Amino acid sequence: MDSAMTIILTGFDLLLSATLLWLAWQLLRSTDIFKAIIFFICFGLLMAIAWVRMHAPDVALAEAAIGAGLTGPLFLAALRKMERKQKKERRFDPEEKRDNPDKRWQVRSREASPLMWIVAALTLCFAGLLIRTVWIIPRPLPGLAQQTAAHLGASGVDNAVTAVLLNFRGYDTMLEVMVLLLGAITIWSITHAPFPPRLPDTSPVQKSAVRLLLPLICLTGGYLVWQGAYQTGGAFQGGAVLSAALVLLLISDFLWLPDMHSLPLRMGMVLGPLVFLSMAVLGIITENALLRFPPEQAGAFLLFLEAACAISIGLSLAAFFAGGRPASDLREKPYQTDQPDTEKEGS
Amino acid sequence: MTIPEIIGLVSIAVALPFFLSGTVGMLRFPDIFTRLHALTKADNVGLGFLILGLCLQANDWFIVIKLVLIWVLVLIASSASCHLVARRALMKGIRPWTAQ
Amino acid sequence: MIYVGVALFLLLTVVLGMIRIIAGPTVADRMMAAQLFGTSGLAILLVLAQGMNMPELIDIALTFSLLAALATMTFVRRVWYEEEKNDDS
Amino acid sequence: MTNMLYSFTGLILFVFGLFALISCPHPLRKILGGNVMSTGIFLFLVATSYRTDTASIDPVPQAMVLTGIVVSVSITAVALVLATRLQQSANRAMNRREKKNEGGAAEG
Repeated sequence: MDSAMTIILTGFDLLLSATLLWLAWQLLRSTDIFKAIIFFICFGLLMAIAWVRMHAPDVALAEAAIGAGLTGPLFLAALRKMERKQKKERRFDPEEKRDNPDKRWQVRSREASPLMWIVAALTLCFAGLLIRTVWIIPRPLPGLAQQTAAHLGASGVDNAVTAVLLNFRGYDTMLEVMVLLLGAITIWSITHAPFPPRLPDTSPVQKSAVRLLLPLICLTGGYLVWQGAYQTGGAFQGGAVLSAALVLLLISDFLWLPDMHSLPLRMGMVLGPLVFLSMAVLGIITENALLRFPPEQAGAFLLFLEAACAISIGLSLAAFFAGGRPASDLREKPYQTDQPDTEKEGS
Repeated sequence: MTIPEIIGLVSIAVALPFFLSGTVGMLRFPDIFTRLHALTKADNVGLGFLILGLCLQANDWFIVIKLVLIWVLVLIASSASCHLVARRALMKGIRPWTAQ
Repeated sequence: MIYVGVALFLLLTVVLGMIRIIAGPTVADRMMAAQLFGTSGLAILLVLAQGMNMPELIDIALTFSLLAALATMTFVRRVWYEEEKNDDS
Repeated sequence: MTNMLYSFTGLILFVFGLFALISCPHPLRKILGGNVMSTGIFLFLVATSYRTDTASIDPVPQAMVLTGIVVSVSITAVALVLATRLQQSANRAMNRREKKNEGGAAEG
């Protein structure tokens, strides 16, 4: 019975890793970029299952929400922004109509063929070196499992991953929230969002589906944040689920959304880093060290911190999807040097 | 094994052909509309039987509620997105396949 | 053990379905195949939750089910909107 | 066994991603390659620290990977916006050039 279980599990692992590798190869070598994006979405789905097999449910949850959920739409939206211009460009050249949209890129890659072979050989050598290095690592590797388990009581939460993230290595997480904010600031300063064109034929089915899903998504996001203290979950997963709600709102073109002022958005995005920083400073005052919490109230502190982080993570990820500063935020007309060439939809 | 557990296993076994037929239909059916039909068989009936089976094995009401919620959510998501795809396909002028 | 076998079977159907992503022919077919994988992956997670005795996987499946519509809706609303895109792109 | 399998999978994913990052000319595919690369590293990190007994699984690599996933999605988003802007301005310049050529042809 037990050996049969091992055999089936090994078969599962083998099939899963072979499929992952095959998918990665397909997504990098397939001729069509849309196909590659679809492969990437499937890759994210299967990665979540691989994390489960590694007994890392927290990572699997983050991968399910971010890798399988959000990154695919990010790529799809970017693809559309790129392709629209290419299609317009093709109008000047009716001969090319049947060609692949990314033909330009294909041709250049074929020209660079000898160089490609050199790069491939170098990469293979590198891969061999890496595999050899991994092979000679002395096993079993030392780990921090015992130390983490020993200090779990002082951290204020029961989930070891959350304890490591927010208490033991709070610096990392603080800087990470800053990175998210920085990413959002970068995007907002690069471009303003070509705000969702109000497509003429929004289906009523979609609207009611979004209306049904939205409260449930928000509820689940909050539940995941709350649950992070003692089981799988936490600020990142909850935040990612919350951002999915915003992305759903963005893609179904609810009318009030583009007119919303960005001030609440900014406040929400800054909330997480701000709370984190003030907690850090509070730690200096009360405990004489940056980011240290009194063990008795640590649970409450961490929950507060997680809630704030989840809000700002959700808003930042949604800002990533929107891909720019909200247009309603601009005092004057958007920057228009060579607008005549671009197509303005819906206006 | 108790009777609910056996019924649960049978229900999971019933679910598997639906998943298989979803995939086979995806591969064998001639056009996008019929493929949507195959897809929803796996989504609705297959997952429904699977979740029924798992509910019978579960020993916690909270888990049962979550499982049923998952099924309802998948129903909403799959019906809405299949509707959108079919609608857009019709608008783009893709003709439904007929026997001729 | 039965559950892991069921999960293996579901994974096999996922791998089979990938032929549709390669074959196309329209972009929508590929997207719908990806959606089918979402459902199958969710089923794999649920079965593994029972088989590996990890009830927290049900939360992951819940997240999957919440986000199932996201990619397809983005696709329909954003990518597949243009008329006259050569369908076998 | 399982950890070796998955850590080598992670390594090979990393190499695939690296190769794509160098060799693919399309910006979107470069970004996809970077994503595959980072996923490979994550898989390698977690798989190498994986133990068969569930009690002694190390949470530190998992927390690091969790951080890494969020950082990589922000990098992806910024890279996508940059690539889109690049593509749009390149297309615009190309359109202008072709228009000029057409105009010249019509006059001449």
